[in-house]
Amino acid sequence: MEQKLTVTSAPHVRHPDSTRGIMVDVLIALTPALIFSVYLFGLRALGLVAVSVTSCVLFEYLYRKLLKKSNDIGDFSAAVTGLLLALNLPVGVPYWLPVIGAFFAIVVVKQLYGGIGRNFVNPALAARVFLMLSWPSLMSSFVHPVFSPFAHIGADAVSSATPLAVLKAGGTPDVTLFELLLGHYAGCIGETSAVLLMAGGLYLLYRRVISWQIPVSFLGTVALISFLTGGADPVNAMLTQLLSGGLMLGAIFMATDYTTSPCTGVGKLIFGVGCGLITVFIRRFGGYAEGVSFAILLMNLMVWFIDKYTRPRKFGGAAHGK
Amino acid sequence: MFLNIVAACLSLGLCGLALGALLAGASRLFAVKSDTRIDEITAILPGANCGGCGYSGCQAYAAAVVKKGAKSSLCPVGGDEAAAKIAAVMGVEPEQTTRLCAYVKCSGCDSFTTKKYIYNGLRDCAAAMLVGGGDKDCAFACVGFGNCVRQCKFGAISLVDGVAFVDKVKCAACGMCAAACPKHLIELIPYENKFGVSCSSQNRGSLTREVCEVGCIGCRLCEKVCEYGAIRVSDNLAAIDFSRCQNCGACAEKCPRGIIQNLRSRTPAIQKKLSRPGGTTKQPANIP
Amino acid sequence: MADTFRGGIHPEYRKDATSGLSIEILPPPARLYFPVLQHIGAPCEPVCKVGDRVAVGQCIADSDAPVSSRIHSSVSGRVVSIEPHLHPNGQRVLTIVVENDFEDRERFPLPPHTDSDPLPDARQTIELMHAAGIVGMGGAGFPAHVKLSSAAGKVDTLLINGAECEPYLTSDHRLMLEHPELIIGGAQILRRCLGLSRATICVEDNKKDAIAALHNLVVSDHSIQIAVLKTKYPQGGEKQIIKAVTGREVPSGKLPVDAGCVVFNVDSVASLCRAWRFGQPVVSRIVTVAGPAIAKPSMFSVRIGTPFSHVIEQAGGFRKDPVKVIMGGPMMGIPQYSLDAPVIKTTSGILGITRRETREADHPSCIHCGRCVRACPMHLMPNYLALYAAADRLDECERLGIMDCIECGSCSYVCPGRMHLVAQFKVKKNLIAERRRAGR
Amino acid sequence: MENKTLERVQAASPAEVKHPRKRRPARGGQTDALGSLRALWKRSEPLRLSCLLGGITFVVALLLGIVNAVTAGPIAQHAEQRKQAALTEVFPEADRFAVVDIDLPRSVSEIRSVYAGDELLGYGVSAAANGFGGEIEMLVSVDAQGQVAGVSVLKLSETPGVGTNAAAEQQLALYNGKSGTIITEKITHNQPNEVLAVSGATITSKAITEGVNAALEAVRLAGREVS
Amino acid sequence: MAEIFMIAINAMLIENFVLVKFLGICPFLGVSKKTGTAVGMGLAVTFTMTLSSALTWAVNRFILQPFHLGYLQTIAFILVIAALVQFVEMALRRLMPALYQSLGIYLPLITTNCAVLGAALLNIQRGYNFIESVAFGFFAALGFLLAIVIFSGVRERIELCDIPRPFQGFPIALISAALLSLAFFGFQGLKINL
Amino acid sequence: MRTEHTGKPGRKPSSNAALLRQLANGVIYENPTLVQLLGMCPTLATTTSIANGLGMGLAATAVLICSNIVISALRRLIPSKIRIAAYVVIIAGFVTAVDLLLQAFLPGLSSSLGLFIPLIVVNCIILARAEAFASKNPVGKSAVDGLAMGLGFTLALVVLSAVRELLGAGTLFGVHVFGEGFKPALLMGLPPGGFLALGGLIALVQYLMQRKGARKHG
Ligand SMILES: Cc1cc2nc3c(=O)[nH]c(=O)nc-3n(C[C@H](O)[C@H](O)[C@H](O)COP(=O)(O)O)c2cc1C
Ligand SMILES: Cc1cc2nc3c(=O)[nH]c(=O)nc-3n(C[C@H](O)[C@H](O)[C@H](O)COP(=O)(O)O)c2cc1C
Ligand SMILES: Cc1cc2nc3c(=O)[nH]c(=O)nc-3n(C[C@H](O)[C@H](O)[C@H](O)COP(=O)(O)O)c2cc1C
Ligand SMILES: Cc1cc2nc3c(=O)[nH]c(=O)nc-3n(C[C@H](O)[C@H](O)[C@H](O)CO)c2cc1C
Ligand code: SF4
Ligand code: SF4
Ligand code: SF4
Ligand code: SF4
Ligand code: FES
Repeated sequence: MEQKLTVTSAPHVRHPDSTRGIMVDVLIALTPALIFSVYLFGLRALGLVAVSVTSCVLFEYLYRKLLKKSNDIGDFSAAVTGLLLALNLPVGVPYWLPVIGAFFAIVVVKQLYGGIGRNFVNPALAARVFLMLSWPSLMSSFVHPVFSPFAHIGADAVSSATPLAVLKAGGTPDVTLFELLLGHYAGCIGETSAVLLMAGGLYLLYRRVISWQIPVSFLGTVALISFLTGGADPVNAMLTQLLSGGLMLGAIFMATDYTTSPCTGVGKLIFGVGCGLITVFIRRFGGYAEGVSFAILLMNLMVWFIDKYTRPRKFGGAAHGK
Repeated sequence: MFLNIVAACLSLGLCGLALGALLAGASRLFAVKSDTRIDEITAILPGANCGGCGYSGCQAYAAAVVKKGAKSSLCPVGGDEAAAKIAAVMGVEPEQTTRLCAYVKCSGCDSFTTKKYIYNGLRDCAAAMLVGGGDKDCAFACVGFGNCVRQCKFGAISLVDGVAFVDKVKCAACGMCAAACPKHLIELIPYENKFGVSCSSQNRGSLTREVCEVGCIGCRLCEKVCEYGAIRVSDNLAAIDFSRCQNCGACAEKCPRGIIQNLRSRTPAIQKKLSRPGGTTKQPANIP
Repeated sequence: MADTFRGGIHPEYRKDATSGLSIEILPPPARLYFPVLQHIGAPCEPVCKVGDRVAVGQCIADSDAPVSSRIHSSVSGRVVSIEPHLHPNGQRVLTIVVENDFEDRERFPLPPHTDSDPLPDARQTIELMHAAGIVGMGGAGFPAHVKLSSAAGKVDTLLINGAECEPYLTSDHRLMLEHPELIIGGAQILRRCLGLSRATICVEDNKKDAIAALHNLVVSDHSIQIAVLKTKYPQGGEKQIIKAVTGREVPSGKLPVDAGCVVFNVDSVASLCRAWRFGQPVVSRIVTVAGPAIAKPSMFSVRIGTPFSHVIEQAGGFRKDPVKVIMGGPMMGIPQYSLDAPVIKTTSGILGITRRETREADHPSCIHCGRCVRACPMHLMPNYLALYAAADRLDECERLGIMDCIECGSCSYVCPGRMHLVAQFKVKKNLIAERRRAGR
Repeated sequence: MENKTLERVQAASPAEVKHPRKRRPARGGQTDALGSLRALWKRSEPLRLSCLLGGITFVVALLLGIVNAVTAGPIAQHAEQRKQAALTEVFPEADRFAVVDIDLPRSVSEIRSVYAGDELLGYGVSAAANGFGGEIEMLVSVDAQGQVAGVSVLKLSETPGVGTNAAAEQQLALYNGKSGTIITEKITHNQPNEVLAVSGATITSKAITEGVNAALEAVRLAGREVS
Repeated sequence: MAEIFMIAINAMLIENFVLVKFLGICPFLGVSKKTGTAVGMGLAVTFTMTLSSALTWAVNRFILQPFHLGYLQTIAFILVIAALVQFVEMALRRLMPALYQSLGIYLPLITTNCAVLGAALLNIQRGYNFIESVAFGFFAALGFLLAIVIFSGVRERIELCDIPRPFQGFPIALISAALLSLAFFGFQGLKINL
Repeated sequence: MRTEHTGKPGRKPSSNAALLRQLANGVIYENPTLVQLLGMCPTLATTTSIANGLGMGLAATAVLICSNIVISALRRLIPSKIRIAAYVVIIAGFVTAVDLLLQAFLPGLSSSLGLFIPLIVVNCIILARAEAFASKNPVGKSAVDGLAMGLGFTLALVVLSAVRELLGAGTLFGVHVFGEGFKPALLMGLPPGGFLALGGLIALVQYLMQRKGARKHG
């Protein structure tokens, strides 16, 4: 025993799960959707993801370096943010767009508040909305799937309306439910394939990275309301709503972001239902065809109160004691 | 046009008249007496809400002065000036205060002490003390995780090489650091005083020598050399009686460990450290 | 269905290394160290002088304070010094050092009894515990006679805690397996003393053999009941075990007595039985020596006062460099920086842990995952507590129930951000307690 | 906090101290009525306060009245000019505008008839509708046959680069010649009264159409009135 | 009814006074550090804004309009509001000291709050009738309440965060407000066709 | 409200140095927008373009100077109980006058500033200066204070609007400064952009002040 012993307060052993492990799991869960998007939209999708992830990690590193703070880029949370940001962009956007988004997400939304775990809105989504409000035309020009990784997406790409935009305009999307499920339609890079996103979600559930409450209550609320207001063919209306737009990506990967969602079970249910209600509300009445981002951002703002008012009853405490 | 102007004047003037009457009436009807002295004193106080006065904040202290007759001189930040103003508001004689400043009674920098274990826990002095009393071999040493630093609202205290260090000039003598130190290493001493014993070790000299290059070994040389009887050694530790100390500096000169420091200069330990090439990245703020 | 409480965690138990080993009697070393503080409460005053000859079981330190516990020599020999020495808590504490003469002369303070003797009454039991220096062997070390006298007449449930939920530790397990009669004997004494018709021995369902051993002895005895609890940490916590067995919750800020319950550890109960039968005070205890750094994990019956270095040597020394040496379990045990500290009455284990298990992070940070909230057996929100604690917002901490924290470490264990949650709570609890004392 | 201090200081000083000049002894020759008024002034705070506030407001109102007298003309002229400019662009030969006094549909604020001499050329309708970023104000010119003759947007707070495209000249020109109730579609159905929405700015497009439709409605009402 | 509903949605969400229209920013930033005070401020604003909407509508309808004194709108309204606020303050202080303790301290701040005057002016600009004016005042104030309460939650949370020194205080509050405003943009272009 | 450094009684306002100091104070050290954080609404709402910001700033400056003068002149006449009401009336009078004049002679600016001209009435800066300065100081000093604070406000507005116009529209004073390829971030012209830009600007000011403070000590 040459070396000095280490001393810290109890407990002296820890669960194997670490922040880095959890983040890596999220990255793994998103991989199928990412690969599919390359098939759907070409290598440009991969390029945008690479730019986004690299700039997120770089901005995080530089910020912490500049402010002489401990550097934890090894925890991969910036990479998750970068990946999700890229998956939320249309494939036709220029390469500088994700760089600006990454700056906003990492520096303004996350690090100014002290870094991981301290931000109060979802960095990737805030950045997405930032980009959407700043460059609306870039952020709302979607291209038709090309079904080949090597297709060139340039200015001449066939532009196409997303199913939700068609719905919003009072039309009927010309994609079948099966195509919606598979993801054969125009949309953001990572949002189209509902089935692969759900597979990723199951993986996260299995790994206990996320819990069921938020996705189930979020999707359930959207499903229920669109069923009830679905008119002649409620099942079709419900499935169309569920499978199109950013709903799956949002409900499984973004509403579940730990930092910006409640940490109690009941709180998570409330959060999910709130997200669902606002999503439907905006999709139906709002100026935007899709409301998932705003719904999640708005509910992010409520997390403090949700956690406060769903605080568990203390062991041995009075009912609903504070 | 002319009529319009007349209408404007009349209608608005009448409105003003009516509202003035309303307000005047209301102010009479709803008159409430309140002691404005509290507001005045609050305005005098510096508003740092540091708690140095012993009340929960400036306003609470102001209320205490007015309602409970608390002393006018309790605010360490505002000092004499504030005390005089408060006394004026209260119509009493101002009390004299002596300016104090905080003083850390430990010089056991990382470079001068040995460690008994690797501490890898919460960066908090009290937490570090809970397991084995801190990682330095000297049981009396500054733990060096800066609980005091976090409490100081005036940015007067910083960690230099593992020991807290007070910038006398910035220190407002609020005493928050002293209250925060779980080792009770910080004391408020008269600002004008130049010498203090920068050690708290009550260990036997031999043990102190073993674990610290600079700690007080209780040799009593200072006690002997002091003409004013201002310095006493008990429990293996020298202590200065500031009411007697004349700032002659004889003790500081005599101390073989250099632990009685001229507070106007950097501590010798730190000076040594600073003089080493590339010794430290962070210098303590200078002292006039 | 095994009983349990809500919350809690399932750490890697790793009890197999020692749960199959029978208890070995460890030969005492040449010098033994008896700190005057081996319990919660006031330290004792030495009642011997340097140079005195002492015998096994002879009282060497005592105190008049209401909450304190006597200390007895565990070997015969000569007092060689009384001076501060390293205590397992990391401080230097006044310690009586006895040089062993290896004669093992005995001088027990109490008379032995046989089965035919009538069991002691309440007063006698309390005195017996006092004289034998019995403290809570479950880890806390609260003087048992004090607990018993405060419970007498106020409780309707007596629980004997054999949960032993901490990973690695198997001392209580082996005790139940090898000496069930001592536990049942002690339980009967306590039951009678408290005037109850029943005592319940509570064991986690991962100790099937111990349950069987106890069962075998109590088949026809309806006054002793065995409760099988779900294996989960901290099932052995007083409040959790009461909840699991009786469904009652000890009210916030109150003691088990307020829920009509009293809980004793199996080892404490066995010590009581030993004191009654043989007149023997607490001079040794069962210690699990385990952990990945230990060459030969062992179960020892160790004389109180034996330095850790001696115990570890007897267990084959270290297999690899330990990162940490812990007295007690890995969840609540006390870290050691030197092996000079001696075994005291509450030393249930000595563990050598390597980096693989400690899994500490350089920059802990909370990602608000909520796992700690799910884990907390007291249903607190450790993540929010930590936020407020870091900002020194003591009032908010108090409102969120920091004083109810039992410092079980479940939250820190599950935290993927590897936050030092419990350390933070301990510090703030001390500050709040100090503030409350000052306020009153 | 400062004002509180001030308040105290002022409240503490009695009125007499504050206005020592006013404390002239009542001269002989002054009537009793005046003396008692002064006494009242001194005694009654409400009176003092309300007179002061009333006085201040009176003076301010007076001054404003004068400013208004100066500015009213140019302001009215500007407003008129803007509307007329748009109208004269559509009806270059117009020389007379008259406000038609009818019950207007909700989104229409004014309708005026445009004459060249005695010939009714058409109408100018001020209409408004809610777009993406707030109210869009427009002036719709309608010829005597009830067809749109020109649409000009006066105030617009739509997203630049998106919504503003829907208010671009060539888009507005699409309304010319349409009548009845115009519909906005995203996909053309080749109807005569149809205007294709600007892609990405459907909401703005629809809002403008709504305004134009309201204007057409107002013209129908006005036409009924006139006839 | 539908009109009122649209006004409510419009005033609270689409044209949220603080986050979209930039009215009443000073109290929004000034008294939102704690949820308790934020609620107090929000209620005080709700009370005054509803009342002042009614009063100023009446002043406009019965004094300014008949005499063609539209240009005196601002001055007349602010006079009414200032007097109203001061009157309410004095009355509360005397009659309901408990309520005053919790609300009264915010009242003086309201005089210099653009939101109240803004609502009064917008009512006239948009030609709302009496009911609509009161509704607009009330719901716009509720929108203020909503925003300030949410914001207070955010600020309670960021108070526990580690903010770089130059950003401490107002800058981080403004940036948080930007994020709030970003989220509220989801309600832009809302159209409810009942 | 902050204590007034320049408002110490007994100092003669006539000397040039004092005047300069008072101006510097208003424009820099006690800048109403960036340091005292008053009058946030117009600051945020009207800074979408430099022209608007400048117009707003100058309009407010005019009102500030006039109202400071009048309130200072009347300071002994107005009893405290109707103080606020009286100040507000005086301020509102000037605001209305400015509003009418703008409408009459600068209709373009007037319509783009919209509601915010009448809202100068409740701009906290003006009432704050009335309370904190004009009501305690002689006319001359109050006028200078009005000018200083007004200029400070204008400066802040111009800087802020320059940032927002540049990023949000790619122009300065309506002139394109970047090439055709530049795609401005429209958000900077929207409310979130206003909050962001102001937050950033105040952070910059705080950073500079902290640096300065540190240098003074160091
Ligand atoms: C997680 C997620 C959230 C989204 N949220 C929104 C949203 O709030 N608003 C929006 O317009 N589009 C959102 N989108 C993008 C939409 O799914 C879709 O691409 C977009 O609405 C196209 O419609 P547009 O033409 O009206 O812009 C989101 C996408 C994802 C993956
Ligand atoms: C988190 C926690 C875990 C505990 N685990 C055990 C245990 O496994 N076995 C045990 O006997 N006591 C355990 N204790 C101690 C008990 O709470 C209780 O103090 C003890 O059973 C009382 O008996 P004693 O006084 O005889 O030790 C634990 C305490 C805490 C706070
Ligand atoms: C930042 C942003 C600003 C927008 N501004 C407008 C606008 O001013 N006017 C408008 O009609 N649509 C605007 N939209 C688009 C609407 O959200 C909606 O997608 C569109 O009106 C649907 O019509 P489309 O099918 O023609 O794309 C904007 C979208 C975004 C993301
Ligand atoms: C399940 C899960 C979901 C996450 N979702 C997001 C996300 O939507 N956006 C994002 O920026 N980061 C996300 N992260 C990464 C990380 O938690 C996030 O950057 C934190 O908000 C940083 O404080 C996610 C992490 C996990 C574990
Ligand atoms: S150094 Fe200590 S006494 Fe001095 S100001 Fe800081 S906290 Fe107060
Ligand atoms: S002086 Fe005290 S509080 Fe400060 S660092 Fe040292 S031990 Fe910690
Ligand atoms: S240590 Fe305290 S807070 Fe953490 S889980 Fe245990 S009881 Fe809960
Ligand atoms: S387990 Fe750790 S990371 Fe998760 S919420 Fe609790 S403290 Fe935060
Ligand atoms: S300027 Fe202060 S509230 Fe608007």
